[in-house]
Parts: sequence; structure tokens; C-alpha cells
Amino acid sequence: MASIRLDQVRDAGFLHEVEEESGQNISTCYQCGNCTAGCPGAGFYDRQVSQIMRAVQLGLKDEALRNRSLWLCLSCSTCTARCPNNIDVARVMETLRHMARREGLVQDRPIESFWKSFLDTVKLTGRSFEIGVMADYMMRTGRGWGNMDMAPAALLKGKLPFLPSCIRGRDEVARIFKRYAETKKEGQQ
Amino acid sequence: MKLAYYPGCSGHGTSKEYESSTRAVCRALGLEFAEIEDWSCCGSTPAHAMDTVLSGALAARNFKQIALTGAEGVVTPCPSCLANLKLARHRMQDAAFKARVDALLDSPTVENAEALPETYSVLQIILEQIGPEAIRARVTRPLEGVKIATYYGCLMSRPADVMQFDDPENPTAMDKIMEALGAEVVDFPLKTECCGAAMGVARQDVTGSLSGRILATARSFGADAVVTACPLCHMNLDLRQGQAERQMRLKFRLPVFYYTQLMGLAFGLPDETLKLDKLAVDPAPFLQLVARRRKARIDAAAEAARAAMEKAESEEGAAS
Amino acid sequence: MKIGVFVCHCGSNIEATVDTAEVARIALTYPDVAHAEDSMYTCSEPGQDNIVNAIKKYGLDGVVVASCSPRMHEQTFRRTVERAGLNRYMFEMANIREHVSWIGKDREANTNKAAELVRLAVEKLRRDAPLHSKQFDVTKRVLVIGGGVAGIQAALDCADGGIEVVMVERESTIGGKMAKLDKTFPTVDCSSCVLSPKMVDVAQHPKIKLYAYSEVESISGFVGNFTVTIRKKTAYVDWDKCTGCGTCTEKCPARHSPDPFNECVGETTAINIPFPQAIPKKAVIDARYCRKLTTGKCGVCARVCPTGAINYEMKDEIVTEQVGAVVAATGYDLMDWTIMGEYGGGRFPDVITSLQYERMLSANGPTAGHIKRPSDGREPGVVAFIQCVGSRDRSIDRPYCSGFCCMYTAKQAILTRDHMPESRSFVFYMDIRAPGKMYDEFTRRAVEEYGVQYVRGRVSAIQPIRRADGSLGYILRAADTLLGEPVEVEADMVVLAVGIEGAHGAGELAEKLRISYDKYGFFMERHVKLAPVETNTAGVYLAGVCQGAKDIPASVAQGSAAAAKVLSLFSRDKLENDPQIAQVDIKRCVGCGKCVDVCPYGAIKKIDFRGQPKAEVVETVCQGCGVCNATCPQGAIQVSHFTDNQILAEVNALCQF
Amino acid sequence: MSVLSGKELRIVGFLCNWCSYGGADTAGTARAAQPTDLRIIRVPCSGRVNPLFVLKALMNGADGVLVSGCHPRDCHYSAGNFYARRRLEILKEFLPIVGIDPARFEYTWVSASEGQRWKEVVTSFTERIHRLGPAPKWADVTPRYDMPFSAPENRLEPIRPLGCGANPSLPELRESIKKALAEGLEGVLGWKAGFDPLHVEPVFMQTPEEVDHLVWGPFNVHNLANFLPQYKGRRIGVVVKGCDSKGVIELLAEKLIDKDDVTIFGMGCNGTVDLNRVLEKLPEGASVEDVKCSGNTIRVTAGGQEYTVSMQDAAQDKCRQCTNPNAVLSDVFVGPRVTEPMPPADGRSGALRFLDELSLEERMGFWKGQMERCISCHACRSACPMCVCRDHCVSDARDPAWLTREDDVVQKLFFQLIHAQHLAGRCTGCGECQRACPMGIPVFALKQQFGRKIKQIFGYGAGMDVNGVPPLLAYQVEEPNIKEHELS
Repeated sequence: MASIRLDQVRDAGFLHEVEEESGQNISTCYQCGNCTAGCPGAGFYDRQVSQIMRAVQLGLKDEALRNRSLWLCLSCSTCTARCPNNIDVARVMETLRHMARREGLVQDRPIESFWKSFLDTVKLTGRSFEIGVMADYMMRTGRGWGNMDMAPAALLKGKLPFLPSCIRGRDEVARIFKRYAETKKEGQQ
Repeated sequence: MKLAYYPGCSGHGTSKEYESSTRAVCRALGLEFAEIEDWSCCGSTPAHAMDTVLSGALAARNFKQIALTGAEGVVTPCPSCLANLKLARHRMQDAAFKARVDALLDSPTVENAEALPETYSVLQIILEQIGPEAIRARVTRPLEGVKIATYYGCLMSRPADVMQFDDPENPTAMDKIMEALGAEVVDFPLKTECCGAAMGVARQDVTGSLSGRILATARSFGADAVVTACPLCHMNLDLRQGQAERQMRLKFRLPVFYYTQLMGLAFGLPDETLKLDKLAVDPAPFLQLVARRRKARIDAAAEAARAAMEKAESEEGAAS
Repeated sequence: MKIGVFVCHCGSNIEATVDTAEVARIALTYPDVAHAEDSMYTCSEPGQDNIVNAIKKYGLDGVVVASCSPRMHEQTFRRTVERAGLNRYMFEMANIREHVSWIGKDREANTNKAAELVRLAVEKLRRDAPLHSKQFDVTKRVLVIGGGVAGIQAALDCADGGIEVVMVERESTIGGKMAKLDKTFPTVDCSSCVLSPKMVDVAQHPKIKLYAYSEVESISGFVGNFTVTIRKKTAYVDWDKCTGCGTCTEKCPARHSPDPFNECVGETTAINIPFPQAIPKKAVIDARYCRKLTTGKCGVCARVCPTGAINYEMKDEIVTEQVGAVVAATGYDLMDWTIMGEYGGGRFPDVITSLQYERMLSANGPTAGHIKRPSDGREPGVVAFIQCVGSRDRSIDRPYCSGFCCMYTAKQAILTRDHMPESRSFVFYMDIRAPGKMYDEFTRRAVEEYGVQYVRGRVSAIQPIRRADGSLGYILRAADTLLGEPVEVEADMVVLAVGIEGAHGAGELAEKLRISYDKYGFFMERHVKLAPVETNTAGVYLAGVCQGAKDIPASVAQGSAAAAKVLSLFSRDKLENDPQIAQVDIKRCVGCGKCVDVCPYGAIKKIDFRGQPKAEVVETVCQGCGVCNATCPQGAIQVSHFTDNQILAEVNALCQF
Repeated sequence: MSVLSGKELRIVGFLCNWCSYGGADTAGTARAAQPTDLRIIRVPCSGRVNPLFVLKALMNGADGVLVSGCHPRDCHYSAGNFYARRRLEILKEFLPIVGIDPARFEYTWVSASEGQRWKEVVTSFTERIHRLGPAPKWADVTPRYDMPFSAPENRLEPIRPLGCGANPSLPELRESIKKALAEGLEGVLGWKAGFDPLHVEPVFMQTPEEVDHLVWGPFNVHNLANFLPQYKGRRIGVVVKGCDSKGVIELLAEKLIDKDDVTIFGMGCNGTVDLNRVLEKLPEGASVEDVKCSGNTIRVTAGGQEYTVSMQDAAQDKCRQCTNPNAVLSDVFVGPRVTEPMPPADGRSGALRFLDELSLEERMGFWKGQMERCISCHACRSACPMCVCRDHCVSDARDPAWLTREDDVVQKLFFQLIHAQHLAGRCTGCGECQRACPMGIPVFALKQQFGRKIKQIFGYGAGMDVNGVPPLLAYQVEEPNIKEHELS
């Protein structure tokens, strides 16, 4: 692999963009690795949090956005809690996730699909509703059968109602999603 | 301060027992909350993973419903709802963010962002408004002789500057309550370690290994049971315990309770409110252990009393 | 009046962003300016000679130099104009470097600003008058506060120079932190073998008066004439009678008192002598744990003492000393690392500080040099060291590097292998800072010869585990940032290189000494580069870590430097005051007494002048702060060279409607 | 010198030599880029900064003034910044009354090690001043001359019934003064009839005959405390109304007179008149032949014609809101005490109410208009009992030279600012400055502005306690009511 020509590929604008959108001063990161050290998802990541932070510092946009780690992040904020430089690392990860979606660089469709399924259910009924989420998710991905082994137990315990509990204000909630979709569209134009 | 009650979606599904035991315990402790009409989902992790403004708007709709009750604050048992509602209010203190949220709603939220309701966990309210001493006084069936690992998860006290409750690295709120119930609390090092959160649907390997580690450590410290205050954690530790066992190639068989269920047990609240039958890991051995320990103590006390009486009688006899 | 203006290029430091020739040209248009020029390095010898020549050539009676900060070179140029026969106070500076050329690149704005700052200096100088210092006597005795290695060095150097030294140490023995160390880097030689002879010298030196177990209560006066009151804390032992035989410590039944000298690793008796080489070697009763003093029942030590030195009724005693200078050498303490919940916050028994570990390594320590886990007394197989605990950590407001942790961690890792050849050590670090002589080589030896595994990454959390045999283990969750992967180590014992801060109580002492200190308790030197030993208060000097993190050789060097400052101060028989102090215009003073009430120094007296009340300034006490000046409604009291008219002239020069 | 037009504004900084000047050096050494506007004047200590320097700069057209010293507790001179904190906080609160935006002045603390903080301070303060833009210039302001608050219909309702009838205890007062003279007092300050029945004048009574001429009534306007310092060291007496007694107390508190020297005689006061408000009812130039007072009505015979004025109309503004009608401190108090009313909810005078409603620029216009009318007679100063400098007033001095000799509004207003600042925390509110003004300029409003801010922040009112210390001559290490200011 050819070495990275920092003088050529470095995109300082990207660092600025991430700092602006996340409200974090990323230049204070001195690469101690504490975020990686405490990250519960680290064992599953293809790029460690501290390396993603480094990629942002170097202005290496592709390295920062094109990875599965962003989608495996559990949002537990351990990285934020332990950062010696007061960087809200979880916020940076979230920001990068939003940017990756905008750039069409989503690396883990199933996880994104789960989120979409969840939100679709909320849009439809005003609340989340597990069976609905799962059905939607399985239709989107053809996956999720692995969860079926716990479903019988849950059903047996009466924990998974088959009917959603629709709220009266569900149209109001749906309008939130509608307006949100419109602002996104405007944003893209 | 008048508080409203936000149950959260899972209270109507996977965490029915949490919802029901929370209400029962609050009633028993004299805590009253206003019911929120027609509340909607807070957006949970998926909403803020997609977009913070959308997440804020889903929370903000509920702020308006809460305002209708006349309450100044809101309590919720669910840490995920707590984090979303708290963060939404926190972010809405920024006027630009609030404007973007308001634009998604049918009508904007109150003008003064400081007037938006503050959210508290039921746990915080129980600890701060009732306190361990009053809880201890309410206990009729102490959980004697059992060891409990308290598991808080990652959301309850993080980020510390927003949550403003308990120590972010070593929270002790549930420890204090469990001790008040008569249980022994083990010094559990993974109190705030993440269980895998909502990753369970898409990536069971993640939740399996993270939850597995938590359960294995709790076992190694001699815990007879784990308590939690979070429906998602509970799902990963209890409902998915089988998955974790398979992943770790270990058997845990560790019952996982909501802390309100154990409070209800110690208070002697009716079974139908605690819904222990909803737990996936059978709690019966744990309950029997409690019963055995209690019986042993009562027997020992009775024995001591009898011995004392005999001694007194014999002394009396000697004197006369 | 004829004023000369010299605008300095400071090489390119100023010239790069200020048109100095233009500034000089503008300066010529200012009132009373008779000569103006720019020059390359005004502070250099030719630069100074040029000023001297110009004064003579143009008959100047005042000089303005526009260059760096007056905090840098005001004294230099005052001497220059004095060489040319002017009064040293007929001189003003315009700071066009720190305040102009270094903070912006806009040449037009900078040039304009520099010219205006010169204008201010000219306006001020036009209203300057020659000032003359008053002379006063010097008490040639020095107070050294703190008996660590820096204080010991300062005291011995002063005493050898013939000066009487009063040393105050708050513990019952001198020796400080160095006395607690087992070995020192990079030579791995015995710490107490190096220090003990110096401690003995202090005890035996005829010029040194040692107050151990004592604290400075108050300080008043000024350079050359300080009055110090010292609180001799009660030891409940008459030290004149105590021979340090140790019989009391053998018999004392209160055997479970915390042992601060051993960093609370292990316990000691309520009456104790901290360690065998203590100076003075005298017993002290810890009143919190003594049975006689807490319950009234015991008295064993009084019964066994062969000299009858024990006195339970003893009280603190206050003594007063006169000195002419003060050396502060109060050292440091570890920051309170228990705020770090992720490392257990003190709840995990086998997670200890490096200083505790040092006591464990020491042959005269509580474990007699054996490394034992506090939890079960077993020898640890895996020892992990974590650096930067409470250093370089903004999240807990500890942004600074504690300086010497990298080195002692390497030393402790090496010693660990020496003590336990079968053990394995891991050091978690962020950067290795080893810029001393033979230092970097030393850290490399730890890796190359002793097989210490260095891992670059901060430890996120220490999580105990209960092993099958019931013993505790500690999982360190970390990342190897060089490998780019999360790593874990299961250790038996964890040693934290805890960051340092100024010694507890440093702030209160600084208030008494009237010296500046930062929020971490470190004292501020007068100038970071040019006056690292002096403070803002004349006659008060700094030695050792109280001024900032430094290792033993640097502390010793600063101790000697402070002594040199004291000796040079005392080489004169009379001292001169700074004449830039308050003066009363007796005609204008109405004797209202408001200045007397507000003076922070009590330097103004109310006097009777021909039947009228008036104010009078005590010239050796006044420090020239000017609070009186700002208070006097009729402006009758004025600080020389900062008079109302001078400041008004500066304001008026800047703001003209 | 002029600022770089279009680029810079005029910002003056006063920095203490030890901390903030060093902090600015540290910033420079670190090459911390900063806006170029600020011009630094080095002073030994923030405590050296007379608030009048700040006012001088602002009055002379500075767009912003910044004072920076050592952090509280870190003062090189141990307490200088504690004094500065109080004085500068009060100054900042005072500024708006003369139309200066308080945002143009700031004070803060920067230590010698805080180079980064200094950069932030300079940057945010400069940005703030640029947001505010150039300060309005006195020359450009439109003067205004309206004083609606002094119109009869706008005068404030008195908070207690005021009266002007003869005080039946006057003979008793005369007797006790005669007794005191007999017992060795050198003389007693009081009032006697003046050149016409409307006017009384101060008198130093030394004989029983003179005492017989002592008068007491609505025309006893002068505050006789004013004369006490010139009798210092002599055993004398003084007759006081409630308001006058506060002047005596403040003089005692500041040790400008000795309690052992002064005997205080007091009677309950039912209010005094603003003579102009009586005279405005009479024809111009009419000679006053007789005055009769009963109840709350004053009947004046002038030019053969009788005119009636009620106390309601004629009372001085200060009497309308007076809560101390009885002497606060007295050795001899004669007659019954007048009922003391509760302080009004809104204690502002009419002039303050008016000024508070104006915009900053309108206030500048107001004072410009008023100062145009000022004839620099300094009667305000002469009437003030707390002006201790007497013949050594700074406004007349060459060293220090606070004022030029120019006859312009800025110099004249600056004289008023000096007076008000010197009185800050010491003014007892007797209003003599304003009463003495032949042009009727409401100069008392400036002292009231200081007074109310000092009351707000320090809870202190001058002239109530002989052991009191004026707040600006004291400090507390922790100031509960002074918060550090945000710089942005």
C-alpha cells in the first residue's frame, strides 16, 4: 500500500466541519487512547475510536467516515466520561455518523435498518412496539431470526403485545417525521 | 414540586414488571405523580443516532403533553427516556437548536427554554425524597443474607454534567436502597460497564459478550442476584442471558431483578404488582434462599430466647 | 526638558511587524522630544553605549526606550541612564514587543500602536522627577521554610557563607520527600545514604537553628527586616530531655496509629520517631491516637521514659525571630487521586501510589523492603504502573506535567525486577519525558535490560476480579495506541504515578509571605526565565518543588541558587528602598485619615503638624500600591512615578474627545 | 492621537504591574494574536485605579475602558484589588445615569501566568466594543432642557403628612440650649430670621438673647452639620432636623469631628419648603411683608396681597420621601417624636424616575443641557457637609489637575462626577447641593444614583451609624453581592 501523502490528501476543512458540528475542540486530543481503552464495542470495531479521532485530526475524511465502528458505537459515553481533555468523544462519533449518512457511506446496513424500523414504528403509532419493530426489521434485512429464540420466552411471559398501542396524537408525531424529512430534502438541495 | 410520570414504551411491553412494580413501590412510599395524557415515544437511541434535532422534537412533543398536567418536572423509570428527555432539554437551552426543534412541531414549545420540564429518574426521586432510612422503616420482609450485584448501566449518570445525579464511575443509589432492604451489596466493579444496549437486535455477538462479562463478574463476586434500573439492560441480562451463556460457554442462571421488584418483595407488596413471573431467569431459587435465611434467623432468635428464659428460670429456682 | 527616544528592532522580533524608523520619526513630533532613533538591539552593549552617548551629545535629561516589557529590561536601562549621569528614574519604557509586535501582524496598526505607546511613555516621563532611595539596616539572618533537600541545601550554603539560619519544618524531622525514597534515579543509589549526612550537618551546624514540628505563624516587615512568629507545635515530649532512645515507642500500647511517614502503608505507635535517621531524633505523641490524651488512661510512655521527658500538659509555644530574608522550600504533596473513580478512588487495596510503593521498597520501610500486596500480604507476580494519574488531565483541571514521574516509574519498575526477578511489569505511559543527563538511557535500560513492558496508552479503568482461589486480581482496561488495539492486563498490584501539587497549606503561607501562587499551590517566581528564584516580594526566594515540578538535582541547584541570592543581598550593609512610593503633599492634606484606614500595610501614620492633623508615609514600609492615592479626595497623597497627573496625561494623550 | 479610522476603536486598559501586565506579557511571549485596539496604561495595582480615571477616559471619548488586576486573594499588595472590586463595581453601576453604556467599561482579573486568558479577555472585550460601535460624543449630542419632574403636577405625593405650624416645644428647646450654654458650651448652631419673613439664616448662638431668636419651622432648610468641621476642637452644640443629624453622624463616623465636642439638639421635623416653589406663586420681584403658617398652609403677604401655598405643593423633594424626621442621634431631644413612616416601595426621587425612563443618549442630552446652564459657582460644593477637602478641592488644583479651565459642559459635568464619586457611600442624602444651586440643576440625582447602588450591593446607608464605615473605604474577601462579569 502506498503511503498517505499528508501534504496532498489532508482536508483541513473536514476537521473544521467536525469541530463545528460537534462543538468539540478536537485539536486537544493527544492520542492517549483512553477512549479506545474504555470502549465496550472496541473488540468489534474495524477502526478504533482513537484512530478515528486521529483521522479527523489529520483531515482524512474517508478514513473517519468509511468504517463499521461508527455504526457499532453503543452511545454509552464511556469515552466522553474518561477523556482527559474534556472532549465529548461520543458526540464526535455521533456527528461522524450523521455525516456518513449524508455522504452515503453507511457501513452497517442492518444496524441502520434497525434504527429505521424503530422510528417507522414510532411514526406509525406514536410509540415503539417491539413486534412491529422486529417484523419491519426482518422485512428490511431478511435478518433477525437469531432473536426468535428469545421471542417465544417473551411471548409466553406476555411481554410482547401483538397489537400496537396507538396514541391519539400519532398524526402529530407523524407530522414531526414529515417535517423532518422535508428539512433533510431542503438541506440536500 | 409537582411531578408527572412518563412510563416509556417498554413499560407497556418488555418491561411490564418494571412499570407495575415501580408504580406499586411509589404508591407504598406515598409518592404521587400526575399521569401524562397521550405521551409518545421519546425517540430512544435510534432517533439521536440518526439526528439530534429529530430526537429533540420527539422529546419536545412530550414536554408539551407534560405541561398540560401542570407539572414542573417529570419522572421516568427508564434511563434511556431519562437521557433523551434530559439531553433534549439541555440542548434546547441553545436558542438555535430550540428553533430547529420547534420548527418540526405543530406548535413551538414554551418560549423560555428554562421553563421546559426537568426530568428525573424514579430512582433519584426515591433516594432524594424518601431516603434509605424511610425505606428501611417500610421493610417488613428484609432480604437478609443474600448478596446483590447492583448494575446501573451506562446511561444513568452520564454525561455527568447533564445527569447531575450520583457518581459517574461508582454510583451508589441502588446500593443504598438494597442495603436498606437488608441485602448485602457486593463491591461490583462493572456497575457502569455497557451491556450492549440496543445492539442486541442486529448484533447479538456484541450484547452477548458484553452482558456475559457483566454476569460472569457478578457471579465471581458471589452475587446471588443482579438488580438493574433499566429495561434495556434487563433485556440483555435476563431475556438474553441464554444468548450470553452460549456465547461465553458458561452457565450463569443468575436472576436479574428490577430494583423496584426487590423493594416490593421487602415491603411485602402483592405478587401481581411485582410480576416476578415475567422474569426469564427463574427467580425461585433466590426467593427460597431468602426464605431459608430468614427462617434460620428466626429459629436462632427463638432458640436464644428460649435459652435465656430457661437460664432465668433456673436462676430463679436456685434463688428460691 | 529634553527627551531621547530609542526604538528597538529586537532583531526581527519587533521590526518584522512594526516600522520602527517610522515610530522614531513620529516620536520626534512629540513635545519635549529632542532626539529619536531606531536601533537594532538596544539592550546590547553597543545599544546601551549609544544611549549613553546620545544623552551626552544632545544633553538629554530623560530617556524612553521602546522595546520589550519593562518586566524584562527596565532595570537594565535604568542602570544605563545612570551611567550617563542621569537619575535612574528619569527613564520610561514602551512595551512594543509583548504588547504589539508579538500579538499581531498588521504592520500599519502595529506601527500606529507602537507610536502611541511611545507617546504615553513620553507624557509620563515629562512628569517624572528624579527619585532617591532611602537606606536602611539589614538583619543578616535568613529564614528557611521547609527542611526537604532544597531547604537543607539552601540552609547549609547560607550557614557556610557565615549567615545565621533559622529553619522551620512542620514535620518532626527534616528530610522531606527525599527521606522517604528508597533509591534515586538514574544511578539507583541509596537515597538516605546521600541525604542523611546533609541532615546531620544541619543538626550540627553552629549557624543553623532548627525548629522542627513547627510552623510559620505570621510574617511582617519588609526586605532586610522581617519579623517572624513561629508556632512550636506541642510534641508532649520535652525535646531538651528526649534522647531519642526509643523506649517509649517500644512500650506504647496504641500500636495501630496511621503512619504518615510510611504513607500509611503499615501502622506505628501513638508516640513515635518517624524513622531511625530522623533529625532531630526526638519522639512525638500523635494526640489523636494517644490513649492518655484521648481517654485519660495509660501513661506508659511517661513511666518508661528514662529522662522523664513526657509531658501530657504541654502546649503550643510561639517564638519570634528577626530575619532579613526568607527562602520558601515547602515542596509538594500528591494530588488527591481518590477523585478518580475509574481507578477505584481508593477502594481497591492493591492499587497504591508510587510514594507508598517507594516505602514498600525501602529497607527501613514497613515491609522491610519486601513487596507485599496490602490485600493478602502475597508477593505480586504482575505489577502494573500507570503514569500521568492526575497529570496532563484537563478533565480534572490538572493540565500540567508533574515532571519526574516518568523517571521514578522506570526506577521502580527496575527495582521491582531486582526485588522479584520472576515478576513481570507493565508501564502504561503517554510520552516518556527524560531530558536529563543519563535519563533517557535509564528508561531504555528498563525496557532493554530489565524487560519492563511499556505500553503507550492511558488506562481507562481498573476493574477487580475475584479469582477462583478467592484472591483479587485487577484488570487494567487500556489501549496500545501504537498497535491501535484495545489491550488488557490482569495485574496483582497497580502502582499509580500520582501527579503533584504545591504542599498543602502552600496558599496560606504564600498569603503570609505576600507572594503569588497559582491555583495548584505552586509559588510564582518573579520572572519565568530571568528571575526563577526571586518572587514578587523583595527578600523572599524560592527553592525546590514549591515553585514547580523538579527532580532532586534541580531542587538542590535551586536551593544553592536561593542561598546565593541571600548571600548577595546580605553582602551590603545597608539596603535601599524603591523610591516609587507614596508621598504626602503636606499643604494639601486635610488630615481626614482615609488613607490611614485603607493602607494594606499600615504604612501611613496620622501626625500632628503645627496643630493640624496630617498624614505621613513610613518610607520603609510603604510598597507603593497606590490605594491611598486612589482614595484621597483632594489628591494630597501621590505615588511617585504613578501620580494622578501622570496617569491623567496618559489618559488625555489617548482620549481627546 | 486619533484611532486608525475604520479599523480600531479607542480602548484604554489599566493593568496592574504584577499580575495582568505580566499576563499580557505572557500572552505576547506565547505569540497569542490579539486585536490591536487596546492601549495599556501600567499602574502598580488595580487599587491604584481611581474610578475617576475611568470616567475621565470615557468622558473624553474612549469607546471602552478595561481594568485588570490580580485575582481576588492574589493581590501583590494583598488587598488593593479588594478595594478596586468595590469601587469599580459601583462605578459600573453608576455609569448609565450620565448616559454611558456600562458595557463600555469592564474590570476583570488576570494573573501573570494566564496568557491565554488575557488573550481571551482582550479579544472578547474588543469584540464587545466593536459591537457597540464608537461611543457617542458629547459634542454631537442634542441638549435637552426639559425637567418635567419639577412641574407642580408631577411632584411626588409625600409619604407622611407635612405641616408648617409653630412647634409648641420651641420654648423648651431654647431653655435647654440656654442651660447648656450656661454649663459651658461655647455656642450652638441654629437658625434665626433672615432678611425677609421667608428666609432664615444660620446663626452661632452664644448668648441667651441670641437663643431667644432661634426659629424652627418650614424655612429651616440649611443643614448646619456643614459648619461643624470648622469648629473642630471647640465645645459647641448644633440644632438638627432628622436629615441634618445624619450628616452629623457621618462626620462622627469618619472622625472628622469628635463626639465629645458636639452636643446635638433635636426636635421632630414636619418638613421644609423648597423656597422656589413658594416664590413661583408670587409676582416677580414682590417684596414679602408677612408670612403666617398654620396646619399645612403657608400664607404669604407680598405687595399687599395674600397668597396661600400648601406644604403639599411647596415641600422639598427630599421631605416628601423622608423616613427620618426625628434626629437619628441626639443628646437633647425636645417635644414628641414625629411618627416615622415606612420606607416607600419605590424610593426614587422624581428626577431619578425621569432619568431612568430615558435612553442612554437622551440622558447624555439631559446632562449636556443642564451643564450648559451651570455657572460654575460651586455653591453645590460649599453646601455639602461631607465635602471634607474644603479649600483643597481637586477641581481647583494644578497638581493633580483633573479639570482644565475651559468652560465647557464636559469639564463642568466632570466636576459633578468628582463630587458624586467622592460622596459615594458617604452622602447622607440631605440634598443641600441641589438646594444651593442657583440654577436649579438636579445635581443631587448623581449622588442618589451612587446611593441606591451602594444600598443595593452593600445594604449600607450613610449617616445611620457612628461606627459605620463607608463601603468604598472597606472590603470583604468574599463579596456576596458582586459577581464576576462575563467578558463576551
